[in-house]
Amino acid sequence: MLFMYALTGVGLFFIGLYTLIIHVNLLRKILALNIMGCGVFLVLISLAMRSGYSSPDPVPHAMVITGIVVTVSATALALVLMLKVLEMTGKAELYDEEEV
Amino acid sequence: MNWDTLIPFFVIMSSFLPALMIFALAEERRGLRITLNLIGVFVTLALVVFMFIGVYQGHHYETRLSLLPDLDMVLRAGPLALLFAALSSVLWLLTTVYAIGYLEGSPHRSRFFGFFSLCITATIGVSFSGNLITFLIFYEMLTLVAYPLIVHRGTEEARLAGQTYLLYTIFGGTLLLLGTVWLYTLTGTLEFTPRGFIDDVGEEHYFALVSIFILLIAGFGVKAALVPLHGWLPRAMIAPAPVSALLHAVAVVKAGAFGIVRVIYEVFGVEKAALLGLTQPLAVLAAITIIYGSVMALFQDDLKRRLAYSTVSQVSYIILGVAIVGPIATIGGVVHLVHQGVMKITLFFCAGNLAETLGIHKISEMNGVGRRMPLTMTAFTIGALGMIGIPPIAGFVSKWYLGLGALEADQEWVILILIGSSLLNAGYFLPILYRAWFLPTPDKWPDEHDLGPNETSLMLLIPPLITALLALGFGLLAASPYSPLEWVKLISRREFY
Amino acid sequence: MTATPFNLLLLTSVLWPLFLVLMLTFKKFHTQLLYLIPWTALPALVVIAVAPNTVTQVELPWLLLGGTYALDTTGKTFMLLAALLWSVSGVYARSYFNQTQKQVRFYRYFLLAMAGNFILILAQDPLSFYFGFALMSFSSYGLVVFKKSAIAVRAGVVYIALVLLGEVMLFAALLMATQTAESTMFSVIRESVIQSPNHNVIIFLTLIGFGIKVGILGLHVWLPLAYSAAPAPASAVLSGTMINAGILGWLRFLPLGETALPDWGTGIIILGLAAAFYGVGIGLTQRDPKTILAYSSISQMGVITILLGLGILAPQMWPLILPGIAFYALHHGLSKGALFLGADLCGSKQHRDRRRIWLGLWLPALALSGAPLTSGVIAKHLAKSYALHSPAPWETLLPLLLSISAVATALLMARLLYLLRPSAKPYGSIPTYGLVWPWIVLLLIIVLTPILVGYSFEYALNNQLFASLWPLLLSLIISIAVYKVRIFHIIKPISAGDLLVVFESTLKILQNGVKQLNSFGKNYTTIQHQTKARMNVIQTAFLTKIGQIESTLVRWEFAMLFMLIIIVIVGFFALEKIYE
Amino acid sequence: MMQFVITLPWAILLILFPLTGAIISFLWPTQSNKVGLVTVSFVLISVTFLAFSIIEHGVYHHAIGGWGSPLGIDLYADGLSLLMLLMTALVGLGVSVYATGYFSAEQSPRFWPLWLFVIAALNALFLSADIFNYYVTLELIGLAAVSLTAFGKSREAYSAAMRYLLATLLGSLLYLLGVVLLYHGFGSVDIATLSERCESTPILWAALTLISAGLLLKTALFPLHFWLPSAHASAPAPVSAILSALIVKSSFYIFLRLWLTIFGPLSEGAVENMFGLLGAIAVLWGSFQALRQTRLKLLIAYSTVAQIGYLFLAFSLAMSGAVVAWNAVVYLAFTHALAKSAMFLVSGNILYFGGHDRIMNLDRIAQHLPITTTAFALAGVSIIGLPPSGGFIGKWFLLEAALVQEQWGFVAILLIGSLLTAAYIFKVVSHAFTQSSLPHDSRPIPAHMEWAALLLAFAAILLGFFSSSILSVVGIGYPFELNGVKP
Amino acid sequence: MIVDKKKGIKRMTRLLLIVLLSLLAAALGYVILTLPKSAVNLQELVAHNVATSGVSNPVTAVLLNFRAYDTFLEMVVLLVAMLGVWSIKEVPIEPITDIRNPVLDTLSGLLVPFLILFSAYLLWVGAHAPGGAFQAGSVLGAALVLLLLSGRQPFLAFQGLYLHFTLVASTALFTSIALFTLLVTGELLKYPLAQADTIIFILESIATISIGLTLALLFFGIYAKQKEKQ
Repeated sequence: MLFMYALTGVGLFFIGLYTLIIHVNLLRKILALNIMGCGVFLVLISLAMRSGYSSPDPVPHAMVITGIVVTVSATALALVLMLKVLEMTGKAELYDEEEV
Repeated sequence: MNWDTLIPFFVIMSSFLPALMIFALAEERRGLRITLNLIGVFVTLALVVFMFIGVYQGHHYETRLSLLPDLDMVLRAGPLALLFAALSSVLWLLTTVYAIGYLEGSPHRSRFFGFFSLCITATIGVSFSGNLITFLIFYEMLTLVAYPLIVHRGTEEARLAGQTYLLYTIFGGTLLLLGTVWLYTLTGTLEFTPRGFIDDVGEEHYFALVSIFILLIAGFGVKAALVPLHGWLPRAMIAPAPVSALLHAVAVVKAGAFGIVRVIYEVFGVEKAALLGLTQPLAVLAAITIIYGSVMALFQDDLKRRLAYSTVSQVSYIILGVAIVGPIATIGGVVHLVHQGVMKITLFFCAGNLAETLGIHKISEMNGVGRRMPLTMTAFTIGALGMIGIPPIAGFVSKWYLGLGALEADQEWVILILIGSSLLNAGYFLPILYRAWFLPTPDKWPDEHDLGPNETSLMLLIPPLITALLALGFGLLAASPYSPLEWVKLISRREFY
Repeated sequence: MTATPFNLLLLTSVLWPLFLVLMLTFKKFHTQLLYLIPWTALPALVVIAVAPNTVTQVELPWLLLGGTYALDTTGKTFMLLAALLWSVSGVYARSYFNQTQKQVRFYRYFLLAMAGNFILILAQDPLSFYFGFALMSFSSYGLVVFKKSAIAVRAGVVYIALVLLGEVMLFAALLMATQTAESTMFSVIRESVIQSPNHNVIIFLTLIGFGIKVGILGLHVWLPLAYSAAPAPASAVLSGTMINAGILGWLRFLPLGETALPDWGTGIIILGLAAAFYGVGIGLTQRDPKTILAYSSISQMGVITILLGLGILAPQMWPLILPGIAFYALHHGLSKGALFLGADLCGSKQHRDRRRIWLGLWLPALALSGAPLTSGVIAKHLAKSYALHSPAPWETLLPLLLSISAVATALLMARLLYLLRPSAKPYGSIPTYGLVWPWIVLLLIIVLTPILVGYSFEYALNNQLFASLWPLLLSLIISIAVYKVRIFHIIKPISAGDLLVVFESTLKILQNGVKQLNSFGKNYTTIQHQTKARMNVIQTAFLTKIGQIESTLVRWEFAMLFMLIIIVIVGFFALEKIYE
Repeated sequence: MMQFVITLPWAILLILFPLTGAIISFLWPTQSNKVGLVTVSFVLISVTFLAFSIIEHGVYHHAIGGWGSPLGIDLYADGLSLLMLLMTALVGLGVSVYATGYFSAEQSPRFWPLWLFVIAALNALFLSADIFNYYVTLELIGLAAVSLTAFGKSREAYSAAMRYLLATLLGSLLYLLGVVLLYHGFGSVDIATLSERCESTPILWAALTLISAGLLLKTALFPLHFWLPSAHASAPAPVSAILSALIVKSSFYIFLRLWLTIFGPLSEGAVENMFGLLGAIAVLWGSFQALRQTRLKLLIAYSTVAQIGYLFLAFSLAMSGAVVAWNAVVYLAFTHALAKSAMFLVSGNILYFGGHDRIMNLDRIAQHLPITTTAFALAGVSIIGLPPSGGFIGKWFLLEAALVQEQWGFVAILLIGSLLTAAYIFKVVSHAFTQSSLPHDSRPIPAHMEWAALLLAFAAILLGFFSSSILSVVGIGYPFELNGVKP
Repeated sequence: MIVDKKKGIKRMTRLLLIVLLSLLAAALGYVILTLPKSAVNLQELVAHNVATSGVSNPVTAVLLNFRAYDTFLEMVVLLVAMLGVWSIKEVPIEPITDIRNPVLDTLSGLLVPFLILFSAYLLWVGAHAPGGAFQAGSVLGAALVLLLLSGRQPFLAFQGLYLHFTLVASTALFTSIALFTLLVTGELLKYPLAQADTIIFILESIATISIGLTLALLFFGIYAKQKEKQ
């Protein structure tokens, strides 16, 4: 039971990864990254419960908060970039070498 | 403060610093450039002479700089080193004068002279190298700084020639590096020592040693233009005459030959090398190169290409000399380092004169040129006859010692090689002489320039005359003290046997 | 070296011509020099005149690989001959050529050859000898091709080719000899050659190497061409003294008077005999006087070769034979020189001049054919005397053969005189004063030679007369007969340089071979180009291919796939790490 | 006096200076150039003093907030970190000098804050001894790098930046997950503590896998180099220099650290060998690709791919026992940073001057920029590994290691690699000598832009002469003794 | 045809991918399950030191004291992202007037003051209970975003330098504190015990503002772009 959340986190992580790999649309990729992030945070924070005490280990919490902020800023940057790419190429996709 | 530990370093610097300054100069600062150049030359020369005397009196000049944690950069002025250094610096002086005359008014002169001086720095460095890694460093440096000179003309053809050159030399350099490092992993030292430093390498490393030897020889063989590694040399003839003269007659190719001498005598030690059964194949290879080069030369109509193939053939005399295990043959080989140098540079100078004065590049255009440019062609004749090995010109002395050495080492077959190559040399030189001296002059030369009252400008005329005289003198006075021959005998006594 | 005045003189005599050559490079001195140059050989003459009887050696350890020079007895004779001929032809040449330019060019090679000749005569060590020999041989190429006619060029090619051949052979021989002797002194080498394991090779190479100069049978082909092609003064020295350089070479190198080498001896004698007759045989068919003279030289050298063979056959006789050979060489050289110059003087239209010259020509001709009271008879007598003491079967054979060869020579001379008879059409140059008087001098010398060597009439009258006369008479008869029969109009002259045809055909084959090689080379280069092109194609193909691969590699999903694979692999390793 | 100066906390200032500089330059856009230059020079000075203090007093160690690990975060600097800091400072200075000339008046106020933050982050990273802190710095670097890449303002630039961002974010996430596992497995994020506590458990190996994957992705080891060429080639020259020279190294540094301290001691070589293999392939592949390119910047970018391969090659050799290979790692990393930044600056010059970087028509330009051309040639010499240069020293050690271990495959790779390198370098250089006329459109270059490139390249050459002293400094704190880091 | 083939390949890869990923997921899950029930972690250490940290909420203690350095750098990350966005596209700071809808208007009119108040509360409570700068900051950001959406232009009031100052405020403050502590205590970010709580509070409040502002601006940047596209 204790590990349920962690395992869910793992699941999220890999689902996100799958989306990240398969889906062409950049918005989806970005969201996928967010999902993966969530997965990681879930693992991080849920495992903090494994302690003899009533309250969880605070350090992971702090880490998670940091992580969230980082992810948020990264997402923002990613979105702007995506929009720029969309504006330039007409479609929000990574265009590959062969098109160069 | 002991000066003896600094002088070798100074010699290097004495051509290196001028080079840097020259690069910085603007194109039109002709006077200053020449001054710098000559200062460099004379300082180098003076220092070399100084050390010559010093070494003769038993001084010991050595500079050590830490390079790798347990490998130093060593510059040591032994007799052998000085021989090569002296040769290079003297010929450098002449060639500089020549080049100044030759490149009068052509573009990129600062670049040219800068790299030219760098080449000498590298060559001097090669000659003074006290261990294999130092040698390697300067050798590679030479490879690189010679490149701009080869492509100096800037034509597409030149560029391709340069590519070929690099293809060969870089490849050789790589082999060399591999061999060196490998050797280092076995011995833990790379210091050139008389009679070699691989004695304490166990028998189980036989294969490794052989491979190393092959790698090193192949690495040096590229520059020494050992067949089949010679392909770059004829194509490099696209370079301006002074370059062909100094680099492809003396500095570059000799660096290779010099390296082979070092490897055989001061890395492996000639006895050890012979024991490993490595010298005989090398001798055979050298012989093949000698014949091959001469045969190829027969078919060239382009004068410089013919000379280039002749170089291919002649340089292998040196290798043959050291590969025939025996003191006398060694003397013959090593002294040929000098003799071939002066003779071949003479020939290249003359070829340059013809090209520069009359626009003659092909042998078929040389009819009666002897009457138009008697002095140049006299110099040429001396050089050519020397190459054939006619006494009393220097070439004969080398051949004589090679022959004696071969007999001493019970390798009669070498005599046949010598004879054959002499005949072939005659085969491709005498027709030139015949054209030059005995055929009527055409009514108009391909592209004649007026270069002053004499047959050509003095700056172009004097160097070949001097070198021709040297070629003559080295032969005629071979037995006199301070002659190259005697010096080489001293080297052989002190370092080889 | 011991700097006695004589030694200094010795050196000057050698250096003098070289110095003059050097001076010739400066145009402004030409006129003055041209007065000086004809007399270049004089110092040498002086040297001989003042030479002490004790041989002093001049050691020049710094020269080449250490040189030793001396004027020994043998050397003296050769030096005398050389000095005389060089001077005479030197003077002759001065007025032979009309313009200064020609003179300068001629003298340039002339002097160099002279210097070489002197050096090799004085040399006491093989290297110096070799040096002199080379110098002489190569510079006389200039004399051979001087006229630049097609014939001259052809002659030049043949000449230089053979010279080179000789040079390299001698080089090899020298090496081996020196190596065994461990010394560069003729005396030592002569003794120790036998010890060398390959002394046969050495002897062979020496024979051939110098044989080319001497023109032994088979290698004689260049003589007729060269002699007839070269200008008269050149031919004079070529045939007179340079040819003797070969002889001298033999004398210096071969182990004469050391040990008997029967096989070699016999071989050489036979070779000599063959040359002696062959030369005359071909010579008789010729119509060009100079060619005839060349062939006569061949046969004369044959005779000398015979004597040499004797020396090898019977070492004990050598001390006797050596001076004989020397004298023979001297005699032949002088007469041949005179004949060449004389033959050249028959260019005038006036019958009177022609007759004078013609009469003059009789002297050397007679001398050569060994008429009484001439140097010839002495030479022939000496030769015979050796022959008589030679081991069987030669002691019976040789004298006879020698006499026959004398007849043959006489016939050849007759043929020559016939061709140059006053009524024949002019040949050579018009006899001007400057040309004639040196010739006269030479004739005088020829006349005097017998007296100089203390040869007296009564001696001649006593026992030599008939012996020396009958060949002449015989030949006289034959020639008259032949003259009557006019057989010579039937006989076609064999092309000068007879065997050369063979050589040249082989040369042709060689040239074809070279052509083949050349064409092959061309093919080879084309093949190279093709392969290069092919390589380029492959290269570009390869690069584009990897380009395509790369463009897939960098596709996002592929990259991701790779990443996962890496993860799997690493994970796998980890797994086995945990459960090992 | 000197003693006092040395005892100042230079390491911390290394982080605070650039931060302050960044803030100021952001608030004072008009003077951003000056502010930037001053800051960077301060950084260089601090590094120098830090070097002095480390040489004198051994490794530097600072417990932030006085808490100390494992509760707090530690700063730690041994020889290796010092070298990396030095590298950053040197390249940083060169690039900054260059940038003052390169960027337009409206671009530079945006460039400087980001760039200074990057420096701060790099210093922080090299000084840190805490794997979570690594994560933060990595992200910081990553975001800044991506924004800088987007400075290219071209369609290629943006999509390259996008690709780069995705890759780097993914990498960080993988890394973070690994960190998470380590923390929960062993209860600390402090390297030293971990290196004591870690034993071979599934957690450790899972973490190893994830962390390695993430870092390889960020370091662009073949076949994970998909994002690198486009990003490095389409970014503006100074940025490309930063990316190639420093940022790639940062993730490699972490990788190195973690393997040296945590994973290495427990691993048995199989994994390292695989990395070595990938490195070998990278060498060949990158070189071939470089050879293929027709545009200079792409060529240089692919050359980076190959050079990274060398790093991993050396890494695997070193892990399998050939200690000299560590010297190779250090030297290759350092010289590559200098040489490669020089090359990118050169390419910038050429673009700036001639408006294109097509190798075929390079002659037009190279003829007129002797200094720039020299810079490229010198950098090339070092990249090829020709003597005398830092690259040569690196190659030497590498070859020695390979030979000692009789890894003939690697030996072959090394030789072929350097031949290929020579091929593509001289493919460019050879055009410097062919004659050609000046193109119509060319705009003069400020001298300091040319000199910046030249000096960097020259530094790369110069490194060849001081190897023994440099290596002795790097040895401080025994970074390369597995399990050797003891903060 | 080719398209189909491509599709086929795609399907294959997808399949392969799914297999791979699930395999990895399983492995990772297994690994996590191997974790011991009771962990070695820093909890005790934190609990032990929280008293001297200046706050009673352990999370905040970790964030702003024990691992304040991380937080410091993370503020920088936020700022860098901001800069990045700007460097890619400078946001035109002007009121967006086209979308005016009354519902949103009134809602925002009601919500925004409340949100601001709430964020202030979060900030304050963070010292001893869950909450803190980031939470507060995000709420504040939300408020600003709401304003934006409702077409009000909160930044017209202060632009340029002010704006920039506010953006970097937290980072600048952190830096100066860092320097300050370095000078005073000789160690980075070691607060003097007495002032610890105040320092942390100041830090948090400033952080809240700049976080909020930054988040809003990030959104605004993206949003503004979206507007352009339409």
